[in-house]
Amino acid sequence: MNVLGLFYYWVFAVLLMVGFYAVIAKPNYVKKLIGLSIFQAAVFLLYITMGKIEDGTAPIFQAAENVYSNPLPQVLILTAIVVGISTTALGLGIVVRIREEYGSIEETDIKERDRK
Amino acid sequence: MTTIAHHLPALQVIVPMLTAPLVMLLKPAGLARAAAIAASLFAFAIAIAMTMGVLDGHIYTYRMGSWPAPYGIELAVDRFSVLVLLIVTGASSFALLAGQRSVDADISHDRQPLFYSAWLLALAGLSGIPVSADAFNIFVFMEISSLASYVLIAGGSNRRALPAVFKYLIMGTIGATFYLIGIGLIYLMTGTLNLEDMAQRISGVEDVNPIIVAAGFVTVGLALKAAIFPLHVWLPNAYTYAPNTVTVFLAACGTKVSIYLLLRFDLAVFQGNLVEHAFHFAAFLMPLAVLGILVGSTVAMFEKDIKRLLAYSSIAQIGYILLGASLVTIAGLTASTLHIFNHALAKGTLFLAVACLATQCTGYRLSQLGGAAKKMPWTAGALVVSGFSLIGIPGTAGFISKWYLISAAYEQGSLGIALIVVLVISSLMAVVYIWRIVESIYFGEPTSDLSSVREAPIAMLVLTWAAALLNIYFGLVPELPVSLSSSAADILLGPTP
Amino acid sequence: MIVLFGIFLLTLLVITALAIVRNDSLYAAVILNGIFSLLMAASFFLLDAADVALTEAAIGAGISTVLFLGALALTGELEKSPTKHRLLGTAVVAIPTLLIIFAFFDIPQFGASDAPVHQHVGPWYIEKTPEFIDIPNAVTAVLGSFRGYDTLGEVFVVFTAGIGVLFLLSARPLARRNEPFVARDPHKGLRHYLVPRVVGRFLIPFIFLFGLYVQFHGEYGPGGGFQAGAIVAASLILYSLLEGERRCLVVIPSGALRWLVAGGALLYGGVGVVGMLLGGNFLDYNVLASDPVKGQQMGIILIELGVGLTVTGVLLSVYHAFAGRGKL
Amino acid sequence: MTGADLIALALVLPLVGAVAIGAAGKIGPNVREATTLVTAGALAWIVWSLLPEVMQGGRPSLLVSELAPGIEIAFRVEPLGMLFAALASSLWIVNSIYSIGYMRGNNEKHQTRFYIFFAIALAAAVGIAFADNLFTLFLFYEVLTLSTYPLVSHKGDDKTIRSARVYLGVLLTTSIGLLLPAIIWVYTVAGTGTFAPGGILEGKMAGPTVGLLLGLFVFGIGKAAVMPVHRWLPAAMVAPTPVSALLHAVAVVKAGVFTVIKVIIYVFGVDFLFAEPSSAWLVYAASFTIIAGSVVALRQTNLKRMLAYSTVAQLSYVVMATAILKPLAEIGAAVHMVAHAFGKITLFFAAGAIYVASKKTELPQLKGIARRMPWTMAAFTVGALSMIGVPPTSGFVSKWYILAGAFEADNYVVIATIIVSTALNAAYFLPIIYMAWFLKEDTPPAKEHGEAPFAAVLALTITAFLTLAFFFFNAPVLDLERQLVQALP
Repeated sequence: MNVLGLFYYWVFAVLLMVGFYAVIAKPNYVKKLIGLSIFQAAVFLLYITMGKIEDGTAPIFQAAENVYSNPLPQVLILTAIVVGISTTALGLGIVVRIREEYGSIEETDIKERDRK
Repeated sequence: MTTIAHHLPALQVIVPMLTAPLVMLLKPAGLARAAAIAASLFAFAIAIAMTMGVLDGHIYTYRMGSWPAPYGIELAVDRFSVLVLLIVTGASSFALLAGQRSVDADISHDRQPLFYSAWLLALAGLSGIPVSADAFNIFVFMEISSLASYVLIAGGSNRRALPAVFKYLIMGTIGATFYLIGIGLIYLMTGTLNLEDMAQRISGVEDVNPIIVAAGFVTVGLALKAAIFPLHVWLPNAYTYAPNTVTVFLAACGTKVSIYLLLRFDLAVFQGNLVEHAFHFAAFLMPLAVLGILVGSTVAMFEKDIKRLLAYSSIAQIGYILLGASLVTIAGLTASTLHIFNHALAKGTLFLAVACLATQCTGYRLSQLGGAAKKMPWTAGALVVSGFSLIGIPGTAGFISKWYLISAAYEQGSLGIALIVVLVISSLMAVVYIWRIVESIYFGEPTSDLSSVREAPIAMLVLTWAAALLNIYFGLVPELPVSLSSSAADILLGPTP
Repeated sequence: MIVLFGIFLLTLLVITALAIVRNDSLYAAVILNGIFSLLMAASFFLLDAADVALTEAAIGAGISTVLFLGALALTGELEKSPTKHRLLGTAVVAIPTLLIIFAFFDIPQFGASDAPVHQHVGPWYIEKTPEFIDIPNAVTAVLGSFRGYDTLGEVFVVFTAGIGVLFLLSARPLARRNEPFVARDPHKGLRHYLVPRVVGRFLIPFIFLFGLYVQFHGEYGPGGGFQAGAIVAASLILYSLLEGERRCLVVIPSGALRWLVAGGALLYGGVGVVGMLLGGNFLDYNVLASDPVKGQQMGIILIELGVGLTVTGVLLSVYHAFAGRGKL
Repeated sequence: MTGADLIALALVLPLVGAVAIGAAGKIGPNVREATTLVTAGALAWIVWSLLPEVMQGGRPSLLVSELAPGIEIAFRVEPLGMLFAALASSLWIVNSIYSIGYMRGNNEKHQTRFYIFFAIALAAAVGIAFADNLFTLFLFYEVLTLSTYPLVSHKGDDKTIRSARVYLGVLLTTSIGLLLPAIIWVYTVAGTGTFAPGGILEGKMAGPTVGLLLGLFVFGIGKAAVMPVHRWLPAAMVAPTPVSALLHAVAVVKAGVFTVIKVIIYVFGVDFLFAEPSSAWLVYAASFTIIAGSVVALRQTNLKRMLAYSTVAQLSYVVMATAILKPLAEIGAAVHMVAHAFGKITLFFAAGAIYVASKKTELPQLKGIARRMPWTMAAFTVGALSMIGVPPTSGFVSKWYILAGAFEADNYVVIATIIVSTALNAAYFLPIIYMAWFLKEDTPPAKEHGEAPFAAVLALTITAFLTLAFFFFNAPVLDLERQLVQALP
């Protein structure tokens, strides 16, 4: 169990890194947004991992006495997922408008076109 | 039966928030605008009512859904919160009341209900942060305010607003996510999200790695949102290309709320619990503050576009706020929170005056504003007064905070002297960049025909001057902000050992 | 067994993420992103987070993919410029990652029942939900009532995004302010393809029904307004894809969508205000009925409905905003 | 009316006047100028009516608001401030009469704006005079700087703007960069900034830091024009002459030296400073400025610039006298403020009159001008003699006291400086007088001219008369300022 636990946390760190890298280094706006969603998804994993309890079940009460995992991180992440998709949707809206005005969604092109 | 006064903290947020969906449905645009103004003024009135309450020694707490903290979400309003609330609701009301011309110029009538709806959401989000006492709830409201701000900025008529807002969106989301990671790590170690509960529980686990890392993540994430140098790169373009009214609103309070949060976390939650936290905090922020002051002022001195010039000046002014905070003394924090208030006042007024200029002038370059003062003497006058306040000329609000800042620095001995030198140099730089504006509008050669230029609409002028006079009023009678900010400093540093 | 499966899923996650970043076809990246979300959902499920898993699947894999594809249709599908700032990017990324790894040295053991999160606040919810609210799903109880204010905020985040996209995409491009709009042919759908049409028509009512089930079953099992909203919206989007956008707009015209968006948010807020008027605090459901527990249940049903309406409305509006935009 | 009411009235009246002038400007120039004169007269009357109380040892005071614990906007009339306020407000009347002649005779633009800012500047001067603490003083000090900027940049052409930029740049840089930190330093160390006879710093600091703080003050008060922060004064000469006359011979520069005296007497305390060796440099700095200013004045060919450098030198007389730190010298410093004011305003009035009548600005052009403008040049002569310190002019009185103080302190540097500078003063003023009265014009002027407009001549005659009268009737001033010294132990 411990191995798996460590694995969850390490994967969180790796995904965070991959997503963050894409946001910073990729000049394509859509790619940046995808990177951002990976970046956020990594954080979701962190929260959900910490809410898990050994031999627990989902916090939905059943007849038998059970050990339930912590519902609070799950609630927080439900909210965070929705916040994430909202940001993505708005970001995509902006990207579409940028494409209409500039004819490109590459950061490099846009910087060049603004310099003129 | 509970009284209205009991509900004030909740009403502060839900009045603008629940008006937003209504505004979206309203047609024509005038009606939407009127509803937005009404909601904003109502929120302003609530902020004033709570200010009077806290000045009487009251501390507002409110349990959402009647659940006890830390299980439910608690709202808490103290003297520091009301200071920020006053800025947020006041800036929104002034900007909305003055903004009709500017909004009409940038946004067509059929889109205005959406715009005003987003405005109210930004207002609700920005006021939701200072009233909340729950770390995750703050995140949610931070996102409401951020998303709404992106929408507002994207309303600018220049296409460059779009890449600017995209950059802001990316950096803002990174900042918020960092904050979320930090909160997660703290939650992992303490099991709570309520700020007060958190502060108590951290003291049991203060020296473990996750908490130290969490302090770092929260600080950096909020620093991104607050445009602290060198994480400020989103700010200049966002302020420059946003519609003028939006710039007035956001320049006055957008970053202030994040700074508020930064101080709350670093001083009220971590301070006193983490080993040598004050030292780390100061060592991290002070160099950034000094660099921000110097770099922001330098760029502003050479900038040709008036809005961008003022935006870079904001970066320098944010540096002042941080510099005071990084001293981690009562005097320093008083100066810092006082400057939050005074800078909001000065910068808001400056951008209001710019909005007035923009109703008549062809562009925002200093050269394009040449000679505008001849045709628009009142606008120019307000610009000068608020410029004085930004420089810190005595008799204006800006001077008071500068006075406190220098006094606070004197207490620091030789390090303080170095800081005073920085403050003095940057004040002189402020003289230079403000004077470039003054000279160009008073003595500059007009680049285009000025015969059709008239004074800005009377409603805008009245509000701009009201704001300008507030700069003077709080320069001569600064009792209110000073008493709020000195007790804010007490709150932040806790009972002095 | 579960350990192995978990490790397998996580490894796949990392591989998918790397593939997304390295791929320069944006379509492929978007589809991979959908797969990434599904894997993530499965991982959540393993971690006892059924509600989150359902949400991640519906929103991450479903709606998000649709939105990305909708946007890509308007922006082009290939990444042109090479990656820049490789070194800078790596350096900037390395710092927080190292910090996080540093943090791992002191964290409580995974799943340990004596971890702080299982000592404070969390157990209270498990313990008190039957007493105060009496519904089986503790997540719904926390979401709807104990932290109902967060959820209200969340609805308004969605609402903000919705009006934001509407606002952005109602702007006329500056370059062609004076030209008429070239909208895509609104009648065109997949109607002349027989197989998708038949299968799709068959599926849509079931998806819709499933959405309603998720909506109203949220107190007993995984689900609730967000998931339901996403599923209902998905069924309508599918309808629009098959039958053409115009027909979909006949079913729910854009004016009605606006009412849906605003109405859901207002319903939620309204429940809170009613609580206030009846003498409680904002979002206090105890006062809604004579029996506090009944009041809680009623409140949760109402606010979940509000959530569902707004989410459906916003997602459909955003979809139509993208779909109705002429390609440039 | 009580003293507090009078103080409030003295501060508000010029501001009300400014608004009234703005309104009257819409009606017509006569009404506007009548408003100015009425305001000036009323202000002088108010200020003078404070005098009896102060003469009897009263100290009327007024607390406006407390900004923070210990930081107040407050006023208190003491002998030195009384003198300064009376001087500035009285000369404003004369100067207004002169301005009418000058501005009309020159057909200047924006005359309404000119009168408005003049009134504001006067309000600021009164505020400086009556300030009870460093904070209030600084407040009005900056208002004075800013309100005179539009006056200096009045013409609005490129050259004027460049000079006005120097003016504002130097004054703001020194005040924000040096004076403000000095003031806040005092507040931090002493816990207060309220002026007190005998100073507030004794026992709170010692050693070289005292000298440093004194330096921050002396150079921070750019208006006192101690070299090297004197550059704004010649730059300000681009302003119309009435501005140079009242502001740069009386109100602004006197506000500078006034502040220096005030800080030395009421913040440091004369005895404390005298006992502190690190403050000795001030005498040398002032002496240097006197000699150097005079030498530079000697080399000028432009009349107004020469007068400006002469002002630089004369201001340092006041600073030097103060720095002797002996009672007689302090009286000398105060008296010199008055004496120099009468003489220098006369000289500027004369220079302006010459410009209005003949458009001449350079010294060599002045040959034989006395035959065309005898009244003007007679007044000029009186003013010049006062600068040199020849009896029976006001300049003699103050020099006498300063010398007496220097002997009391056995300060031979001061004595030598006074002798040398008197010689230099004679060297640059006497040739002009000689030239004007005894040489013939090289070429007849393009346009025949006589005296300047009547209002201008009237004004300069009055001030010349005052210069002479002060030699004989200086007892009230001396009485008043002895209180200053009596306050010292």
